[in-house]
Amino acid sequence: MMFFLKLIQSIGVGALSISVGLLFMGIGRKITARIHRRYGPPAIQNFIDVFKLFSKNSISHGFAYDLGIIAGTSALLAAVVFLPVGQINLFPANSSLIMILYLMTMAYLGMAMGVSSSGNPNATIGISRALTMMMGYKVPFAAVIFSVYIFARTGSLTNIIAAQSGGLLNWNMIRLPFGFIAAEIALQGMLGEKPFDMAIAPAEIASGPMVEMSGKYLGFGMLQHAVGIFLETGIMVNLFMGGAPNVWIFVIKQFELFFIALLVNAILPRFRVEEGVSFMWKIPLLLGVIQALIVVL
Amino acid sequence: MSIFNNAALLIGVPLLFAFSIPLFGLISKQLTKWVTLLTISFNATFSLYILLAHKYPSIVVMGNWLPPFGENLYIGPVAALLVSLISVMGLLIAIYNLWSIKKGDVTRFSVLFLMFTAGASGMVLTGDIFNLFIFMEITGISSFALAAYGPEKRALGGAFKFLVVSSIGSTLYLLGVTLIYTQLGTLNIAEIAARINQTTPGLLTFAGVLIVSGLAVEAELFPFNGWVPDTYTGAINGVSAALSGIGAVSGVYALFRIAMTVFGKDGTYVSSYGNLNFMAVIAVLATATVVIGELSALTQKNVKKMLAYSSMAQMGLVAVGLSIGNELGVYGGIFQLVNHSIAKTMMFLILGVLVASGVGENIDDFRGLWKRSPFLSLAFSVGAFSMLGFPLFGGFWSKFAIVGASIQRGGWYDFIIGLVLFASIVEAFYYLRIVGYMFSSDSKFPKLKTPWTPTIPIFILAVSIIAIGVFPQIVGTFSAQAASEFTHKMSGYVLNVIPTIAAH
Amino acid sequence: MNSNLIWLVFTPLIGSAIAAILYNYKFLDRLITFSTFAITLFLVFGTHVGQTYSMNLNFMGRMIPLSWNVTHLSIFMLYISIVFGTILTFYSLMDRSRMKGFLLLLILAANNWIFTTNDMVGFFFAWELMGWASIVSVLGGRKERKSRHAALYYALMSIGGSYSMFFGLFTLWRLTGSFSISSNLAYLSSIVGVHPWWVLGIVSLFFVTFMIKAGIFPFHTWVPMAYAYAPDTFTPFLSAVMSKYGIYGMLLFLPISLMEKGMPTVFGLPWVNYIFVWIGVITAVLGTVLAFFQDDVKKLFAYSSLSNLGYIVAAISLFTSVGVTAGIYHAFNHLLFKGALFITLAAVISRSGTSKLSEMGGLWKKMPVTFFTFFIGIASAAGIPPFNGFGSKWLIYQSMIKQHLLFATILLFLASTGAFLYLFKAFHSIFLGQLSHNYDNVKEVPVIGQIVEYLLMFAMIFFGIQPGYILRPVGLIVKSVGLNPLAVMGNGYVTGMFSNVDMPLIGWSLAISFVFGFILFFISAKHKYVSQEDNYTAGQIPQDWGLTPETYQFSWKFYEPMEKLFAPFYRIKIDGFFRGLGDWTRITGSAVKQVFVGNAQIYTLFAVVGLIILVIAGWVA
Amino acid sequence: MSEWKELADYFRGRSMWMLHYCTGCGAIELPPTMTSRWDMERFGVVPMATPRQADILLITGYLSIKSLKRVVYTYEQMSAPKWVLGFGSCTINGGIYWDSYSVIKRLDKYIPVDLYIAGCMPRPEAILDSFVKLRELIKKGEAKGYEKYVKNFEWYKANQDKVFRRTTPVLKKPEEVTKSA
Repeated sequence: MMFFLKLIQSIGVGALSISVGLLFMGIGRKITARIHRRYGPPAIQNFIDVFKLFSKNSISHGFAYDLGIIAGTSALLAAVVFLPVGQINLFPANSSLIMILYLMTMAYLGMAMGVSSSGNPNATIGISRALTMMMGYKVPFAAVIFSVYIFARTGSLTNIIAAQSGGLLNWNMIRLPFGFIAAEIALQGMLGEKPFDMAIAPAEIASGPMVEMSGKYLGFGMLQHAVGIFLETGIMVNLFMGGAPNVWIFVIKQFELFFIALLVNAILPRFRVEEGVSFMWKIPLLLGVIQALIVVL
Repeated sequence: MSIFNNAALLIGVPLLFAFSIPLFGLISKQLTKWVTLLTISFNATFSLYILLAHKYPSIVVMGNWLPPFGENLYIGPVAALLVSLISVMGLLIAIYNLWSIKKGDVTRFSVLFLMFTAGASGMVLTGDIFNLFIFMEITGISSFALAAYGPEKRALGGAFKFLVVSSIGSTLYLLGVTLIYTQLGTLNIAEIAARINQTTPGLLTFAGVLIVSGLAVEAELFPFNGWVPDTYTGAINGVSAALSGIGAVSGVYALFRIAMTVFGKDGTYVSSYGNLNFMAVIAVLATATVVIGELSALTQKNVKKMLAYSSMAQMGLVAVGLSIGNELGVYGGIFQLVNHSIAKTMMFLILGVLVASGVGENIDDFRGLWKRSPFLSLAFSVGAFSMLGFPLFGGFWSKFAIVGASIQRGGWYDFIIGLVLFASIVEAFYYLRIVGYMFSSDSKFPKLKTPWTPTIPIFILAVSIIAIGVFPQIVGTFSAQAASEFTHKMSGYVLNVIPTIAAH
Repeated sequence: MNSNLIWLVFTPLIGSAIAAILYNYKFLDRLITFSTFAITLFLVFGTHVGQTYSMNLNFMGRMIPLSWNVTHLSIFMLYISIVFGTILTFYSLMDRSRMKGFLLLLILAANNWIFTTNDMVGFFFAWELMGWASIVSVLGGRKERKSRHAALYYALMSIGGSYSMFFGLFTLWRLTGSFSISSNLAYLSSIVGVHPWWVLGIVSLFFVTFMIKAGIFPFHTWVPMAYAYAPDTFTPFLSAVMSKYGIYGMLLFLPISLMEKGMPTVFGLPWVNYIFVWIGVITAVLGTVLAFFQDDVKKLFAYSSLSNLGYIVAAISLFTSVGVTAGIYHAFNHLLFKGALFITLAAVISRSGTSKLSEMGGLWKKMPVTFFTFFIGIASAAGIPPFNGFGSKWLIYQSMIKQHLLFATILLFLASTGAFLYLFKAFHSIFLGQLSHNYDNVKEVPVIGQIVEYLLMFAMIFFGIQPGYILRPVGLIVKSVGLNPLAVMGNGYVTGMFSNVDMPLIGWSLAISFVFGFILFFISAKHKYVSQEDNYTAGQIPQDWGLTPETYQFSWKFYEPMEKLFAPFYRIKIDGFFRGLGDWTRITGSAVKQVFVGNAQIYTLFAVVGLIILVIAGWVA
Repeated sequence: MSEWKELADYFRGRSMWMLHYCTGCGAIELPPTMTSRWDMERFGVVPMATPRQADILLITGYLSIKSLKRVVYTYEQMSAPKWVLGFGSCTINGGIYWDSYSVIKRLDKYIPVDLYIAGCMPRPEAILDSFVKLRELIKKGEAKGYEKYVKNFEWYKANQDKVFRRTTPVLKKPEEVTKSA
């Protein structure tokens, strides 16, 4: 009985993450359009796109391709249930942050396996760029995570949220300002927004990993991106903004972070890969390390 | 003191047959090789009987004159072990010679070989420093002649260098002996040992320096070992085997008999009644020998020359072990002597078979030998591994003991053994390179046909290396007794020869 | 039945002798090797903790006691090494590489001896035996010249290491008069407060040996060569089992650090431990950075092994209860996944005939079972839950953060992220992408190989989801070295310092979300399978411009941006130091050789000069 | 089932992803269509990078025989449902290239065109209008060009082959040329 309850709740969280993610993407397009002084598509445009993609025929390059693409979405959905979302915290004893991060890696591995098995070099170049970039943003992010670990004396998101209770001034965002800025920059890379979107450069490598994706495969890719946005901004909210008393406020906080990323995305050009990585290893890492030193000493 | 006069046969029989071999040669030249074989097999059997039936310590008295008045042979644990080693090696090389010596003056070769063995046995057995000189000359002269044997011109050159350096050594030794005789009026080792402190210290030091230098030629210690590479390389392989397996054994024995028994002091590491500590001198010379020998062998492309240098370095290691002077060190040194004798003899014999079958002496000729002759390459690797002191092979235990003894003694021996071990890494490089060549490459040449006669000694030697490696007590028991004899001057040697003598 | 300890050593020796005799009959040789491993496994079932045995070795007329003592650690190591060896030798039954069974059995004998012995003579004997057997095993790889060089290089390092241990053990013997490991360790612990530098010196003599065998930072240079050019079926053993001997040795000596009261501390660690943590971290990062750019797949995974051993060393050097638990746990995990990876590599190399990443590609359609084993292997190696590599990595981070070693932790995280990169590079270049026409006839490995691969897959998932089966014995080990073991609740939990992880829950969560993924996949519009040539090529028809699968495969310079970033790193060459040492020795050798000029007069001069020097020495003295 | 289809068609009409094949001068009309003046994204029309992802193939001008080959390959790589928009008079009757030997005259002889946009050049308004028109056609189920292509594949193939044959080299091999000379 407990199992089914948790199962249904998990499905709910999954559905929520997908819807919020798609909605964010749609609103993002709208906002970007407004910055460009365009009208922009409706906010629910991405729901339409996903439905269309799932109704469209598609081609596949074999079972590894299918499996990889499915794994990309499913592993993220599996990770999202461990994330405390407002008052919904399904597995409070198991919300280890590093575990969630490594579980997300499964999604990247699945996605990378799927698109690479298509045999298109553009896809592999995209993956290679994405992984290189991952090496860039993971390191400053790790520095921040570990400072938070030491600061809060816990590695579980549940407890990190609990440690920030009691008002705005207790948020890690205020207490660990350098760490927050470093994590924000890392988040930009994690979301794959400009200036760190070299993995899906449409003009150079024909949208990179997505080059061979058609129909439902592209649909899965979009779902993965949606859940990814939800998960990554959700982690940030829990880490730095003290979680949220309920889902709505949680989503609003997530949107605040996403909004900053959008603004940066709308006005900046793209880095080259090694520039991106070395930028990540200079400024955010420096900030993260300063933060770590402050925490340790 | 027990008297065991029959032991004189160990010298007498080979000498007798050596002089009568020309008679056999009149009948058939090939017969002489069999006579040699039979004579040495008598020696081997008899010496093994002495060793295994524990007929020692005992002395052989010439003409019922008890020492110190008469000449005597002394059969202690060291002598029993080493004479067995010499005879067995001689036997195995004689078996090999049945196959290898076909052309040339076979009769003369047989005479020389028997004399060589007899001389070496005599050096080990004698209890008299002048007789030691005589046996040294017998060994030396026969070995120059042996080294010059063979069709190749380089043999003559090598033998000549040996002759020159060795003559200097003998002269120096004889001078030293004379000095001691003028002081003490006796030539008996036991008596000299007991009364050594009655001499003038300065003169004694000089005599000691002369004797050590003279014997270092035979023991292949630097800088008295210039002859080694050329002579070993020049001689035919059977002779090289005999030189390293027999000649070097007797040389090292003589050196340490004088240094430890004559000049040694019971219960100390000091070996001098003059000013110079001969053990320390020998240790320095030995370390230099090891390092120079291994480094010189490193870049050799000629395997025989490499073995010659390695032989020199191994003798240095033996000397390092013996010069440590504690019981474990002497144990290790003697054990190492046995191991080196077995392994180096085997490797020279293998080289002989290979050269005779058309494989060259160069390291490149060893490529893919594993495919051509599995037996010979396995045996060669066994020898190499024993040299390097890998476990399951004999060399492990002796190296283990030597290193242990050095560190047990401590002090500057830590430094010496550090140098020696560094040299061992160099040694590992060149031996393992050969092993790598043998095992990793394929050869386009056809399989070798190994004749069975030389296979017998090689097989026996290879098996004995592994047997010693697995059951070290085969040699260990005897080397322990030998170590005890060497390290206890009075109770181990002097009192066994002359029970009545008073310790001074 | 205490004598089965001695049979643990003798059974493989006897098996080895038989196998050596039957060496020419390759299958029989392998069969005997496998059955000896299986028999030894049965013998291990009969051993239990606390078992002792002793016999006397007649050495220099004196008796040296050889003693055996089974501890929790030794029985754990015995189990994991022999079980893995059994699987590997079963796999090698169908293998055609030039692995020599009798040498593997010699290593097994040494393996059992090392793990159970309580005297340093036996330890040293076994260590040397293992050393030379593995050196000879490395000979006979596919590339003969290179494997010869690799074996020589490995041999020199290994022998150097042995001599260092030689020194150490005899120094201990001089101090205590005993060869017993346990009493010597007790002695060291007792004097560490008084003479810390002495203890440090002696222990570092041993540690040099262990570091060389495990391939830790300054002594790592032999690892890539030996791993890459050893026979393909021997490399799994080399990487999975033999690198752990060094870890085992370190674990023996590390408890001394508990007593180092006199030592200054850094972050609550004795500074020696602190240095070792950094050595581990440097090894981890170095292995990762060097692994990015390898084109030889075995070399790539050799560097990966290096990196993982760095993790283990960093963790056990902390010598806290989490650290030691994490280190041993990671040693097990590394054994399992790296063994699996190298076995699949052996399969791939034997089928494709090349170990160059740039020559492979697209093999997943041809070798699906191998492909999945490799996939799970790299998922484990990257530390993805619920596969087996996650728990230990996670614990290692926690143990490091617990000591506030932030930079070290960040660098370890960098190494872990980097691991994901090079693992994917290997994965892509071997299995994904375009299949070259050279490999059109490649088949899956034979049934024996597939059985082994299924077994390894199962093990990697099982021990990932049920870590309790490993953590419990590891807890006993931790307790036996005098630390508090981690609490183990149930088989599925990993209990850390900062949070817990419920592995089966992750498994369930993944399984259910995959079910949803598949449902969505199958109810949505249909898909059709197309050939690998049917790719987006910007409108060009591939056949028209002479495109071949090889030219359309992206595997050369996979991480070029990284290469630019790490270019300054490559100027530092540790390898160069050892090579320089070797060259220097060689030059000295050539020079020294000139002493023997081959001229009788000069030799006479030598003798005379020697005499004069001795006379002067006597005079002066 | 048909409700599902209708729903799907509704969404397809509102999310049309476009691959533009820019050959002639018409490509210059696309940037204003995409950017703030006319903003085609409000109709759910987005430019895509590869034929795998796209629903609409927009041919903006004349097609030489060589480029026709690429267009056909690209069209075949797109997955159904897919639509073709012919842009400008070049795709209808060759336009100013009406007598060129190397340019095709009518696109719908080679691939099925769902909608032509007449004019030389058609302005961005015309393009937007065609999107709205196509959306209606899709909703009504009348834009079935991709089905027509499958049904009449032999006819299309024959037409394509007829012009492709003209791209085979006419010159002889160099050694034959020198021999005749």
